[in-house]
Amino acid sequence: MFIINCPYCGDRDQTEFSCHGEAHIPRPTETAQMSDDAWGNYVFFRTNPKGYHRERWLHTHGCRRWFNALRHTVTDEFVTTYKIEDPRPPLPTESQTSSDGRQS
Amino acid sequence: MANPVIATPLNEADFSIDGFSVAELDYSGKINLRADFESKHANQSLTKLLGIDCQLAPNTYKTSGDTSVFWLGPNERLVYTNGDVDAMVSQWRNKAGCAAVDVSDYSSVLKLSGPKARDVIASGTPFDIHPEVFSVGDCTQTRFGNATILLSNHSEAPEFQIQVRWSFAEYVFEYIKRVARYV
Amino acid sequence: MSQSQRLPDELPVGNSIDRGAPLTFTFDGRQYTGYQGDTLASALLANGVRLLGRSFKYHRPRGLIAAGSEEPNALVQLETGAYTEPNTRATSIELYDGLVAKSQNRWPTLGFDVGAVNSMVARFLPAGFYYKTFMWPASMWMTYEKFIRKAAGLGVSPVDDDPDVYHSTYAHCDVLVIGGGPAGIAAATAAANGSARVLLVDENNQLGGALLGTSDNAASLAYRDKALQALKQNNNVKILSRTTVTGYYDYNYLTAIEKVTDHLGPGNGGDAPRQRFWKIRAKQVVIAAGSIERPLVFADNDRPGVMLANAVATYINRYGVLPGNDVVVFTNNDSAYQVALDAASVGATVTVVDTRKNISAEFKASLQQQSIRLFEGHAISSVRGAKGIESVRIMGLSDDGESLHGQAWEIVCTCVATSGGWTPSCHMFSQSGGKLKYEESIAGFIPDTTRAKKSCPNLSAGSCNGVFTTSECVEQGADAGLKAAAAAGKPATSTDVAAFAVNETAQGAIAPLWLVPTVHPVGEGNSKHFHDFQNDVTAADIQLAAREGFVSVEHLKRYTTTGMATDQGKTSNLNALAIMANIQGVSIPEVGTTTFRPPYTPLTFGAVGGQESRELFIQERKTPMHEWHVASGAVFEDVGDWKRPWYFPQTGEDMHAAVQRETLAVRQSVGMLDASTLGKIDIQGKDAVKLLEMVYTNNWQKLAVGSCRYGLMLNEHGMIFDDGVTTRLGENHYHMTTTTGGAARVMSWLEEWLQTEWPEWEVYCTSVTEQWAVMALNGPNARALLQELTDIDVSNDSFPFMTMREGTVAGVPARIYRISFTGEQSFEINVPARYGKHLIEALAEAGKKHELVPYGTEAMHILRAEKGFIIVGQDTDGTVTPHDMDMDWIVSKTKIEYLGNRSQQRTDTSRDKRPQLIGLLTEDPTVVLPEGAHIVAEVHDQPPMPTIGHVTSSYMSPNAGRSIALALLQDGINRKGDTVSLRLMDGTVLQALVTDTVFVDQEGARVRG
Amino acid sequence: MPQANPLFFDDLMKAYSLFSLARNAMSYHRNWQRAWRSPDPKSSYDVVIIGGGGHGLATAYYLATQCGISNVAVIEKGWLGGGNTGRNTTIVRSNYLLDASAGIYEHAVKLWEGLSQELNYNVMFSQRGLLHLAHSVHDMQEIGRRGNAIYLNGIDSEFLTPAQVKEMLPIINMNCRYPVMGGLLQKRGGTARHDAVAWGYARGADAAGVDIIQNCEVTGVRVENNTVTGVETSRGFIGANKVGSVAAGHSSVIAEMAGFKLPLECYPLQALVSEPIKPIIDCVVMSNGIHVYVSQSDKGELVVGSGSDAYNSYSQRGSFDLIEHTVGPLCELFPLFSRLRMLRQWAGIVDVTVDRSPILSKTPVKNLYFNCGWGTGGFKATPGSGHAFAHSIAAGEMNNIAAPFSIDRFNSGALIDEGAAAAVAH
Ligand SMILES: Cc1cc2nc3c(=O)[nH]c(=O)nc-3n(C[C@H](O)[C@H](O)[C@H](O)COP(=O)(O)OP(=O)(O)OC[C@H]3O[C@@H](n4cnc5c(N)ncnc54)[C@H](O)[C@@H]3O)c2cc1C
Ligand SMILES: NC(=O)c1ccc[n+]([C@@H]2O[C@H](COP(=O)([O-])OP(=O)(O)OC[C@H]3O[C@@H](n4cnc5c(N)ncnc54)[C@H](O)[C@@H]3O)[C@@H](O)[C@H]2O)c1
Ligand SMILES: Cc1cc2nc3c(=O)[nH]c(=O)nc-3n(C[C@H](O)[C@H](O)[C@H](O)COP(=O)(O)O)c2cc1C
Ligand SMILES: [Zn+2]
Repeated sequence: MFIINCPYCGDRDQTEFSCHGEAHIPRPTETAQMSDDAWGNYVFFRTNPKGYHRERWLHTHGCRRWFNALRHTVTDEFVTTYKIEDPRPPLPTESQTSSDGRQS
Repeated sequence: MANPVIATPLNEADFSIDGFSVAELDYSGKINLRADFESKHANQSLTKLLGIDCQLAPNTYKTSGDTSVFWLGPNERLVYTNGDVDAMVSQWRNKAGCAAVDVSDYSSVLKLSGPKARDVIASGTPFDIHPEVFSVGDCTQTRFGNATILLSNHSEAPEFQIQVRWSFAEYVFEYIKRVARYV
Repeated sequence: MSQSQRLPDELPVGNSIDRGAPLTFTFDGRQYTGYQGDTLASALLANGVRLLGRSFKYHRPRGLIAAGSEEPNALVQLETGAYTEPNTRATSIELYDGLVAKSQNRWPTLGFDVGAVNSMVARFLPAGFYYKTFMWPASMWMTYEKFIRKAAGLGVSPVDDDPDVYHSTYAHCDVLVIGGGPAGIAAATAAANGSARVLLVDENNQLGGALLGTSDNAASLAYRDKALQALKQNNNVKILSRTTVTGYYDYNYLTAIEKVTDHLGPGNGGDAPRQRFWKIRAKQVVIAAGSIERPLVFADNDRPGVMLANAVATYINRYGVLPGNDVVVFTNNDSAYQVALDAASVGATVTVVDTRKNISAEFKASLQQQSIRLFEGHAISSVRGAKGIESVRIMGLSDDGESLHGQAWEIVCTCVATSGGWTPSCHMFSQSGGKLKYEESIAGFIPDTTRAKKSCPNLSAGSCNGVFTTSECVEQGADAGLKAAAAAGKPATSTDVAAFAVNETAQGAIAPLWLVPTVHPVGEGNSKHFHDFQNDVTAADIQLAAREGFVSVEHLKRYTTTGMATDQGKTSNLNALAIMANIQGVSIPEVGTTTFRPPYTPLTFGAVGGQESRELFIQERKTPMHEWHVASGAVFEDVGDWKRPWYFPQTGEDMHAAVQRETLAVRQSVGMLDASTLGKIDIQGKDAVKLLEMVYTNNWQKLAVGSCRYGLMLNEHGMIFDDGVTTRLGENHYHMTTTTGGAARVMSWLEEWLQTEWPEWEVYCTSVTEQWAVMALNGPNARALLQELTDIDVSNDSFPFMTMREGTVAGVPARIYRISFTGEQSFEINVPARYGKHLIEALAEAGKKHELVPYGTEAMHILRAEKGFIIVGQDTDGTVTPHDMDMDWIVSKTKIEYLGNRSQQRTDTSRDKRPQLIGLLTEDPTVVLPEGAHIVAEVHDQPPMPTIGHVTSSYMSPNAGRSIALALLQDGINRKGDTVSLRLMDGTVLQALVTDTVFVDQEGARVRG
Repeated sequence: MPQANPLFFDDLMKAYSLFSLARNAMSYHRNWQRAWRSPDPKSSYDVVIIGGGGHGLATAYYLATQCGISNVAVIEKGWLGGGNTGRNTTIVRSNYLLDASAGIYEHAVKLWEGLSQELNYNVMFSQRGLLHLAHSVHDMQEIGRRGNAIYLNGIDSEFLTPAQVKEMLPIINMNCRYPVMGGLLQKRGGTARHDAVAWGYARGADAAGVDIIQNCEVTGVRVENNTVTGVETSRGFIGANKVGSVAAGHSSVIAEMAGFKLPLECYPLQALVSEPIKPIIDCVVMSNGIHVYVSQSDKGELVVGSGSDAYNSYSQRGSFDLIEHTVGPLCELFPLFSRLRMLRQWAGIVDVTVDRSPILSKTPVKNLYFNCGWGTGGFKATPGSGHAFAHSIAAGEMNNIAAPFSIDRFNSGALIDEGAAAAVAH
């Protein structure tokens, strides 16, 4: 059960939030020109990384703001959360990663 | 024609038990406000209208007279007022870049008091309401059981208010009654 | 019955019992007495009852092994009827007057158990035997399985609903201390010295931990009392006893279960809940969970009377019960020496058998003083006694521990107290994501603090961290308490923790002996070496697993089921790993451990649910008119969480009759439907229309203020996911409606796009679903009725179809939308919810002379189907496009971008002959097609039959005067006029004509009239 | 049925039977053979299968026994069966709505029906019946449609009235929050012993010549000229003419090694068991309305599951609120379980596609095939999936059972949307 830092409200219990998947997938603008493959790629294909993941969360039971998070999908630990308009934070360097890189 | 009767979701029900009581408050006007509160212009017009500075710290509320303003989000406030909601809403709505919606009927407001109030609330919400982190003048939206609520701290006595949407009011009230017996 | 094993009052033992408060209880139908403060286990033992149960597989007689929650054997069926509870550990049941317990897994009686034949054929039932047999003939498996299932299981489930109530709650603290032994008390005391909020939790009914079971502990208990007294006076501290921390999850979220009234006996808790479930968020955790003694694995070590050494001490010191008058202490470490002394001091004849040689002179002297015989370098080679131990045979043990030699001694005994060393309780640390390391000096795993998980800050202290003297435990506890408080940002200035004085012998230098040899090679002969008592797993099973290649520790566990019983291997896991390590010739850490998972001890389901049961399970959402519906006899339908009137039967009417009447009335006079549950969203801002353009398939630029328009929403897959009418209230102001079920989804959909994709747009969405109570008036008399109540001119000219007007209705402010889901003249009256009740009462009153009829969702469904209006989620299923719904008219040809647009052009989505919505008229107009019935390409006698479509909506339509249906049919739009066949599961074949989807008022005159 | 499959178990003592059990008992079980060897990897194989779960092992088994390709290695990073195969709630059924799904799941159930004998390993396939409950008009419409579709696909399917539901499940609370309005029963559905499935296939594959290599992680996929040539592993490079990835929760990781993305994401899916009790529930019960499913294992535990956590994770642990939202419904539907106790909870990593249907497909890389996306419900498909995948790999073309499940469907739009259409998982 995570504690998630809402950039507006601060640390809150996970059950106040919902996760909305991978972040930073802008909607293409000229969709008519796109191939089926390119469009399919936008709608369905995801990086699904085993490691750091940038993802979108919603403070559902709170301020109802969407924001982004950088989280490690093996340790489930959040590196940081940031507002939608904020630039992507860099990935932590090796030395900062959690000691628990356990295999699943 | 009979005079229209104002109903609240719980018909102003109340319940008391040793060390705790809960009651639904009377109907009051409520306005949801949207604006860029960081902008001086928007904030000034609102301050004039309400007599309260709407630039609130996150998750706090302010009261002046019978008007209160609650922080709901960076660009969202909730106003409790006994004034003319229709007039206020239309006045506000015409200001560029702002939105105002009458939400007076959207929810029920419960007042919880008594020494057991904290334990009652803790039974349903994962949010820490210890006075050290949630003091008088603080408010927050959070979860109570399955319901989203607006919780505010009104007195060290203690006294809290829970605002909950109409259709969840009975659920929350029954929930409170049940746990009041267990804590 | 006398309590034959209860020690006399004069002895300084029994610190937990109150001899002045005798209690009566029943086990297997016999009455016994015990004392307040006893556990069921101690009370039975006091009465000389040693046989408490039968084992899972072989039905071997079993007695107590332990005195705490690690007990694997003594599971009983507690209480009867609705209060019954299977698999309850006798060691964790506090005795109360009138307690009733029964042994389990035996038939007909505990003493004579037919299942014990399994023991005789045990040789044919090695680990995993069921994978190798019961395969022939194949058809017999289900019969074999019945018997296997019957034989398995342990206790029986209650068959009545649980009469008890439960409470669950959240808690927050700076420092959570798990375990109230010396380390935990010291940690809490230290942490609480500043301003930290401290929560101290222990599963026992009193704090003290291992101290409670030690002899001569008055001084330490006095010290404990003083410490607790101080803690209790501190407002920042909360102490929970009878509370077990069951789970340790991410970000220091821990769960615990408190037994609030269990110890009072069934029905005696008053208003209080039976158990309370705690969901704790701690900034820092101090784990002071103690350690668990391991049994030595020797031949037939499961005989009733063979116990853990510290359990023997606990029964003596804490409960004043002597488990046996003749005690053999069998150990490979120092800690059991004190047990020997304790037993001797209360009058037992004691023999110590130590696998080690060169016992210190000091120990020897203290044994001699009590006339305790000592066998150095010896081991138990076999035992006698079936339902209870009668004697043990001991022999010399070779230096490598692999074989026995020399003279065999037979020692008469009724109790064997065994100690194979101590296993630190690392469950919580492991659950938190921490890794363990093997510590040779104690022969056990301890927390590797360098490999803790960042998001779960914790410290281990005391014997769970591998230190076994009380003073070290206290020292570590105090240190951890200080550190935790500081890390939580509430540093404590000083500690006020002095060491406890206790009479103890720590484990000392242990000589690990994981498997005690016998004269036969282990696994041969008739004796069995158990490590997992409850699941009946023996050393031979591990050998077999190794032989067959199940060498990974996880395979070992699953193949033999070791560690999978209700005790989760608390006493057995390390022994099993070590035996496997020996077989493979690798070190214990190379074998590794299995995963520790919650809960630490089994967790009552009811408690997890807490108060959120019955009426509080899932909210019943009700509209402002709900009371009126109830008073009017409505039958309700669950739509999502909402309660909606389904139909309003009049006296003598069944559902069909009521619905037909309501449906007719709407088209003949006027009906009213509570439509308050529809989602409503207020949209404002200068870019509002941009949003509508993106989320709907049609055009919104030209919608006039005061006008309404229907829209369809697609997801990015191009599939319909919601629909509704949106009205332009002002220049930049819209009122959107959604389906009842889609309300939250649509709101979130709009917000997500706005906030993440188009944050620069100025659009504000506010849910107003509950702000408005909505009554839909439908039917030819609607206008006349409404006009009576409103100041708005509702004539067709001044208030045309698809527009909105504001005014009053029945004296209250209202917005009226002239939109229709029935194809009738229709007005949807929205009033602030506080007037909902008033409105419906006023309408009902005024409606009398207009033959107003309330109708429910079922009639509404028929009415809209008569007009071919779709219901998203019924006629669509997330795989249909607007074109599939024959709704090309609502898809803009001019708009370039809107959500889901591009998906329409994909090869499969744009192909022809997809399933498309059509009407179906059965050959026989009285036959109503079952919803879900399929249209087949060809009719055969027997399936398979390829299908080409299915019925989505189907009703008897009183207005069409016949049955009608909507269906999805491949290439349906081109097939109107064809006759198709539907094949039902009972063999019936029905013919139906493919038609247009509008069955009533094709021209659409009524709705505009 | 033959006593044992003579193809692999020439020696009667190696074959499992009552006879061999008795014979071995006489020698204190000293003579049992390893269930499978533990060979060192060869430098190359005709086919390398990545992933020693049920599906991977079944694929190897059928390649060796039916497709004439026994020069096969199964590469498993941990212990075989330790993925979702070893942590699922063991529900087997084939009552799926759509034709393509019915095709593959029913293919599997038919294989299940003879699997113990085929493998000479008792996988305890228990056709005790599987009951879907309907709690609303909408649920009734859903089972109405699905029940008919299944029936017309030639698969057994029965509707139950509320009275029949109650008769079958006397302990159920018909009047729960959303009262039970009916049920859909597949009598041939049920459960199987999860571990035995992995072990049985492993033993069978091994006997047919397949090398099962445990504790060997695939760390790279070697591709030359857009054609796969083998895999890098923690034990060195292993060459292969063809590679089949059957890595479930780790499929995206393997795909990334080969340079492409998959239309799926991984979530934790949790399950829990109660303490064992005597038989109390004799069929598998699934309720979408109340959100829980439960069956009782042969050992006596209630095996309980519900929905998956909604965030990407490879952690094999989920969040506790899911457990609350599983146990609450369990007690709502079966109030008598309230006093029973939860013994253990755990999680797996499920690979979920948008349409909730699996992927059996060629990939952008030649001779590299993927079998994944089984998400929350692939245990039941193990034999059918392995069988179809083996034949497809051998032929170099997806066979007609597998063909609809190609990755291309996410570009063309030809989804097999069980999720949207039937919303029933597991
Ligand atoms: C809690 C839970 C309940 C479920 N309940 C059901 C149910 O009731 N009914 C049902 O039908 N299905 C159910 N499922 C789904 C089902 O378990 C899976 O779909 C199925 O077991 C998948 O089998 P598999 O062989 O494809 O995958 P797995 O068994 O997961 O095997 C994949 C293997 O690949 C290995 N691997 C991964 N990466 C590498 C690498 N780089 N190198 C080498 N090896 C690698 C993994 O270690 C793993 O052993 C459930 C799943 C879970 C988690
Ligand atoms: N003689 C020896 O070799 C030896 C070996 C081990 C321990 N000991 C003695 O035992 C004592 C150890 O002190 P300590 O404080 O470390 O441990 P402890 O065993 O005294 O106390 C631990 C407490 O934690 C409780 N507990 C464990 N898990 C729990 C959970 N999940 N939830 C709630 N409560 C839980 C236990 O019921 C117990 O009361 C010392 O006195 C030490 O000398 C002696
Ligand atoms: C069908 C099924 C039944 C299980 N029964 C038990 C059981 O009786 N006792 C037990 O301790 N674990 C049981 N487990 C859980 C396993 O111990 C284990 O938690 C699971 O396989 C996941 O592995 P992990 O916890 O090692 O990660 C069962 C698992 C499954 C899939
Ligand atoms: Zn927030």
